[in-house]
Amino acid sequence: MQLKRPVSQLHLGLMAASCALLSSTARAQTADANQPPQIDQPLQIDADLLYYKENAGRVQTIEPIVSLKKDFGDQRVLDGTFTLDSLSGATPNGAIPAHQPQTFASPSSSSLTPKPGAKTTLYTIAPGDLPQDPHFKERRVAGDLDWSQPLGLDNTLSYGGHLSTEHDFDSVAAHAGLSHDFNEKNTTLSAGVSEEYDRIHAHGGNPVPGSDYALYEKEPNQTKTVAGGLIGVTQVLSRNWLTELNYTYDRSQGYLTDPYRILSVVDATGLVASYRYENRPDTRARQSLYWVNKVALGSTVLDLSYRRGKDSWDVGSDTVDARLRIDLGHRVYLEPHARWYRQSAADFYSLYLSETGPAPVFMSADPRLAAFSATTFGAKLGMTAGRNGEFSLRLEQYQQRPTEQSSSLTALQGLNLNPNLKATIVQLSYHLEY
Amino acid sequence: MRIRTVNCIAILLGVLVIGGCSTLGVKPWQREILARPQMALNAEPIDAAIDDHIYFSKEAASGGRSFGGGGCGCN
Amino acid sequence: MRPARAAVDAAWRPPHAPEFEVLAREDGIIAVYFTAMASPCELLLEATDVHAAGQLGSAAAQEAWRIETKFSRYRPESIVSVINRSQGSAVAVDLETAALIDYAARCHSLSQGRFDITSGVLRRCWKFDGSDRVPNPDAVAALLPLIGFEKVLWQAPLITLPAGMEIDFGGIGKEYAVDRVLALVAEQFAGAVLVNFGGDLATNRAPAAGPWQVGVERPDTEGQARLLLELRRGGLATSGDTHRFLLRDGVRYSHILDVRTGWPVPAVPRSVTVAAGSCVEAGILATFAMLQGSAAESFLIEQGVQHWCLR
Amino acid sequence: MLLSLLLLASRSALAANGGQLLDLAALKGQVVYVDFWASWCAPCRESFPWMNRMQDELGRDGLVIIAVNVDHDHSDAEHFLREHPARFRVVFDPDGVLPGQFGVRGMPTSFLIDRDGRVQSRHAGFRLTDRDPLTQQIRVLLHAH
Repeated sequence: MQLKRPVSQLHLGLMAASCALLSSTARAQTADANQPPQIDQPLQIDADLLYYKENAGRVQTIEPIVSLKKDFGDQRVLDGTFTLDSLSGATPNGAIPAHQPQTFASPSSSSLTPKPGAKTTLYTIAPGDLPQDPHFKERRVAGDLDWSQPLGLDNTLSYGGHLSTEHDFDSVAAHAGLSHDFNEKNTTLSAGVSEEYDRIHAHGGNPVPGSDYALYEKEPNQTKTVAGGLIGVTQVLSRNWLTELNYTYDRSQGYLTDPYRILSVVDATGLVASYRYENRPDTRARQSLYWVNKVALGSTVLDLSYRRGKDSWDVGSDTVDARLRIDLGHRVYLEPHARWYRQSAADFYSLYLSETGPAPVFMSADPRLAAFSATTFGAKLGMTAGRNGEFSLRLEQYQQRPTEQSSSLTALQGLNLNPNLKATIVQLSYHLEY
Repeated sequence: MRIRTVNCIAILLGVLVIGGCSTLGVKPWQREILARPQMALNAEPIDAAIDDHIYFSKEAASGGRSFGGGGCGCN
Repeated sequence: MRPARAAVDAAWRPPHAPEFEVLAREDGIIAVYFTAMASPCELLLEATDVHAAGQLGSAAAQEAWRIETKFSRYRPESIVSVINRSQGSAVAVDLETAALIDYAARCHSLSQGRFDITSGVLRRCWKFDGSDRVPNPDAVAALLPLIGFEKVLWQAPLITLPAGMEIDFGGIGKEYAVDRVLALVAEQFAGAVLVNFGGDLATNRAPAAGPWQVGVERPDTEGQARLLLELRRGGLATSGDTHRFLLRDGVRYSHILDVRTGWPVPAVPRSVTVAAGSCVEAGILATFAMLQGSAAESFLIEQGVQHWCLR
Repeated sequence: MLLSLLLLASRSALAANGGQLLDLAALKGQVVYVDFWASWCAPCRESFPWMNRMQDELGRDGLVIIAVNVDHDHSDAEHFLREHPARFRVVFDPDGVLPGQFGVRGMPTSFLIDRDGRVQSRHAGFRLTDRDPLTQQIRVLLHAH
């Protein structure tokens, strides 16, 4: 009755099918059956390293950033960021180049001329060079914590805080915002307020604004506050086009002067006669209108924004920023980035002060307040790493071109008073989702 | 000048809101492209924060995207 | 011949149908009895620790009941019921269900369409209760459009059944449960294990004292004369119509139906028992043999499997 | 009242669409939970385990869960279902016929229909804290007869 014969094709097929059933379900069992599927509430970890380097031995920064984002379900999200920022290099002190050597004291010096028992660090600038403090060193530690949650069906509440500390500067800030969705979530109205409180305690003390550099007059610690507000509309325009328009207003009050900036005071021929500490108004109101578009063109996403800024110091600015995220296959993307910026000068900005004219109340030679245009070009290359990771590298080049770089005064001929600034930005990022 | 700017903003916002209510937008079930992470307005928050920080320390204008940059001496 | 130290009675019935019972037998085997899938179930363990055996038995029963709950067509919450109520829409199934459907699809094609998990709708006409109520041929013919796995759209994880059609895992489910339970217990227990669900059984190996002795009920004598088989490893399954047939004008109508006609396959054996690598494999071979009718024996010989065919 | 009208509207529209997508009339006598979902919707992910549990626990009492997928691209839905298996019926409506008729205003939205075919409630969104109240509503409807 029992016969041993070669196994038939059919039997082989049935054997294979049975084996497939029993082995596949052995795996399925562990993954599926009894335990209820876990709700995924991923933890997102971002680790970034920023390297920023300016040309001509100026500032360079190495900045590690770690960010954690935890989704507690139901769109309740906690987001924390920790930043460590180490700056070093030379930073312009505001004085203009001259055909003679110029000598300055580092801000931490207790006087301009060496005195017994007092620490004085001097630096001398060669003729034709931009005066820069070569001993500039700073370390900043900053932390941000943000919480976001729905409030009812159509509202989102978010609030958060920011703390940052440096040797000469402490800042604490808080913000809160509410957004409301309507029109089937095609339109979102947002509003928010923020408040920032800063304490400035410059190395060697805060100079008395506008005072003669030679007198080396210092004041105790100073403070400033910034209060701001935002309203915005986000609108879905089509299946692949999202737009947002934000209006922000903020008002700074208090010590807005840069404690490390001075101005050259020149005579009628352009020879440097003395230096003065800068002095800025103690209020500044800024407003900006920001318009951003996200447009999907197939798998490519365009991010195009324009910002118009204006402030009570008469600085007007325009910014156009464009990014194109291009998927190169399933795992790699390339994101070219271009940015164009221009600003007009603050009404109290000047490259230098003239001995002959009436002395202004407010004055600054801070290149940040000059008229200039700037461009950024770069790209980011990202690729998935493992199942839930992404690795990316961003390389960018920033260049600032001041409008006013020379003077007609005879002693200043042939000098570039406010040279171009070039900076390289390298950012390495790793993103992981649990 | 400032008043004119503010007026312009108010008109623009108004147009968007009113326009939004009537015709613009998509049905709730047509949001698959908008739901892609790359389409989020803050798709790359850390890149944005880094940019804000760099430009805050080099330019007079800042912020706009959300609240103005700040919180650093940035000289 | 050795004494039947590790005897298994495939026709075993619990004396008073206990839900769950652990018994240390004199032959060094601990037996766990429970009921699942409308069958008496037993788990035999070559073990001495009654407590540990009880825990294994409990895990085995849980697994059997899980599979029953998940795949029984009689339970409205089962995935099979969800699929059968889907009225033409797609149902997304989990990996385990997908594996079973894959298996059924494979068997359907290997049997050239004779094995078909959509044939269950024929039960609406055919009630195999031993009576002589043979259905009206028109009623049977009316059901034929609802049969045919080729009409099912199966694209894992989505199954789409045309409205009115049904599937069931009869002829697969119990055998699958036997192999699953054996795998589950053998994972946690080093000794010999035998799982027996109402006559469909599987073992990982023979006890030290010798192979399992399996008694198979002979259909015509019902529990009187038994076939005594030895089993060392693998599965054993029986397909038969002991209690499920119709008798009219001296013609015996078997419950093995031909999906192409809707009528019983003529001249099927009373029972086919097959030994194979697993209970699932043994079960499908026995079912395929029954579908062959008069050619059952030659079919089994051709497959080269150990079998016992009773007519 | 308003909701009942919506359901009637959806039925007539369904008839016009061949009634192939969802035949609620055939489900009379059962409590039906119709859930509109999409693969890209985050709360939808959280609703699937709960709907599986409801089908497992309350299916025998007469609960039928029908998840209407509105993904334009069918493969997106399949990908989602591989990650989040469903043990309940899934209807595919890539053209958005059903959500249009039901008046769905956000993802996900669910409708609870009693044994007489009347829409008893609509629920927008899905949060973990919604699970217990929804379960309770379903139980009440199941035992209403």
